[in-house]
Amino acid sequence: MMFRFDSLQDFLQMSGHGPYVWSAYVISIAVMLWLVISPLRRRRQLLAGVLRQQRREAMRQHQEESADDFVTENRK
Amino acid sequence: MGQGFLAILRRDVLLAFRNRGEIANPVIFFFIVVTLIPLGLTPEASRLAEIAPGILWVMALLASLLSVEGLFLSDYRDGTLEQLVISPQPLYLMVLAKILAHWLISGLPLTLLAPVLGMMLSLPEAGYFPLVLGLLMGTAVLSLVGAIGAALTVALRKGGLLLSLIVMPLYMPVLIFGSSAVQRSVDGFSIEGPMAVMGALLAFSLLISPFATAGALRVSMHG
Amino acid sequence: MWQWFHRLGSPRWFYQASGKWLPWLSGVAVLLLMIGIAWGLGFAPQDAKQGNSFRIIYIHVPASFLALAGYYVMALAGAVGLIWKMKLADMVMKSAAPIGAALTFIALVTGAVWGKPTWGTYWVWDARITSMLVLFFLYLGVIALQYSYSGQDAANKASAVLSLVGMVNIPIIYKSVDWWYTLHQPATIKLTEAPSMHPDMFHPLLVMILGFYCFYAVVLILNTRTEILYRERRTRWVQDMVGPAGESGQ
Amino acid sequence: MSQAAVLSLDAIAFERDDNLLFSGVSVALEAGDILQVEGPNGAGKTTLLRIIATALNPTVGRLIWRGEDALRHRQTYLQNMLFLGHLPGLKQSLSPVENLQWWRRVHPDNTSLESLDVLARMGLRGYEDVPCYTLSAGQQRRAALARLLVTEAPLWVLDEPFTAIDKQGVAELEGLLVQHAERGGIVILSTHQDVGIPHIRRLQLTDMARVA
Repeated sequence: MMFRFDSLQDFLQMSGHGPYVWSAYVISIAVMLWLVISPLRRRRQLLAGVLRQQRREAMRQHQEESADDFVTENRK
Repeated sequence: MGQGFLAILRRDVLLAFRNRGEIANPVIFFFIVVTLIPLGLTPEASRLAEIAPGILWVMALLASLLSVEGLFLSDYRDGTLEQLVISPQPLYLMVLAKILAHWLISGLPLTLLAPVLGMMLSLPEAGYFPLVLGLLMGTAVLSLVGAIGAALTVALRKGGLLLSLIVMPLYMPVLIFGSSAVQRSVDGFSIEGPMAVMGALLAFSLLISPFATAGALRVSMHG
Repeated sequence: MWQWFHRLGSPRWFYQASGKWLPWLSGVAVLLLMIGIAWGLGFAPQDAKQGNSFRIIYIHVPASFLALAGYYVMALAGAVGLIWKMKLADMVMKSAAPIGAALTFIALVTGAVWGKPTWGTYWVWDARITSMLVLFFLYLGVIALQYSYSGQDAANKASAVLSLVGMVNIPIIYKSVDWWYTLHQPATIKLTEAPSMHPDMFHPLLVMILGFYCFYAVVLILNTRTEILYRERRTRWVQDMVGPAGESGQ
Repeated sequence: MSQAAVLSLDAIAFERDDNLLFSGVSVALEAGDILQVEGPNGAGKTTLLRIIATALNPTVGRLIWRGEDALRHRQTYLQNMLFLGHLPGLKQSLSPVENLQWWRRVHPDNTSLESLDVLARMGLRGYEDVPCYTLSAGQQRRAALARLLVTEAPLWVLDEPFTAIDKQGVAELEGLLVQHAERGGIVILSTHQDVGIPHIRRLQLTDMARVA
């Protein structure tokens, strides 16, 4: 089990087949990374959306309560 | 048990003859595209003969695909499909009746027209029998498999393109064995092999397709 | 807040369970892939005829394996969803479709790039690559059907039916393509037969295949978890998770 | 007299993509009952009727026909049920007679009445052999309603049966429904007009179903 290439340069060249081998690997790894990243990104957007919605509802309830206080004070 | 089957079969054939235009569509399409081939490629008989089996089969397949889209569409639009889905008669039998009616209306005429077009493409003598026999069984398989795609896309607005995308991979084995049967016969080999496989494909889809189509129809109705 | 009623295989249980051992699995997957790629690229001997371009096999073959296995995972998840009406199974099917399509795409691209040095052209109607192309169409059909239905439940049922029909047809398609491609090159390895490759070449391939299986599991779980969050975003446990008390971890 | 309920809906709910149309719909219907499903547009009247007709599966809840789950014994339930949906269910290029003929074989348990007489009684005398696309909407609805005269199914599920029917036709149809109920049948219908049928039961579909 030994390193099959003399130098880094030779490793990149791979006796002429380098571009094909490396392009195949790069494309494949890019697609695989996308498969990992896209769900994580979608998850972050989703959770942010839920948080925003929670805040909106909390704010609306807050407004309703303050509106009720306003009404009750006038009636006194 | 079989009452529903015969009723739907008679109804659909009667319907087809009522609006005759629909029957002509696949046949005219088949006729047009095959006449385009020599114009597009070459009038030379020997070269046409080489590609005749493949061309005839591909065009027959496309003609069948064209006509299978309307299999459930009119029933879905006028509410009769709903009556079929909730009828006490077994749904897969009535679906089989509709597919058989569709085959009689589209598959059979295509098969009968094929030898005429074969002559136009100077198909060698040995090719005609396997062409007709292969198409006879093959168009039936195309109708059966196409029915699954038609049932899945009946409730969709623009289901046409999706239908061809769905059924294309499933049509492929029929095309391979159909056209290779003709090719082998032209080259002088025996055609038992591909024909046997075509028969097996027919038996297999006769068994699977009505149930899958019935399931797909129930899914589309709930959509 | 609507409290939805959920059938067996509650997505929430799956979310929490997978949350615990997902990091371990992804660690193993990354490790296997790193070793496999380094081994295949740098340490494995080159092929006598094809030279170094042979090293593409370490991505092409595992991707083809997983592309096919992924279709069966999708179809079986669809079947479970269809028969037992399990929401979780529907979500697994919905996530498995794009992953399978992506892996098939990788197999096709690597096959085409590999074809250039060995056969001189990018696209060769080789039996395996043609079957891979048809498998890609099968995946596209399921994904297209999934997104053309407005109703979520109908979309799941329809794509489950289609993937089942596809699954039944895959052996037929593969055999007919092989038969069509009469002079095809036999597949380099069959797990049952002895590998026709030199062991030094074969071992990295085995590591890569294992790595790809782990990678597939990790990605499938990741996508399914996101799908669960999407489908359950209005339930209490998701709200709590996001809300002030929620833990923000994996 | 609390006879055993012939048909009962047990906590039926329907949810389409995370929005709940209705839930908790429970009704017990005995022989002779006529139930009117009311509610504003979009409350899910048609959806509920399609669930009762098994054309649509409920998200939650069960349909019990004579003590058994209708979906598990779909065959027997469908033999006893007739459904007329929003759409007439007629092939437009076939005549009313031809339409009735194929329908009678798809729902085989029906009386031996002649199709022509039945259509005549429905006021389609002279129009029996004309393609349906030449008929008016009201006539098409009558051609579809002709099935009520031939069927022997005890349970009728009718979605807006009165649409496009003239005043005289509505009276006839109401008489038909009452007659069917008196013979021990059950009718479930949805309509916007107020129905002139005595002691009709009503199911109000708003967000939470309440049986009046």
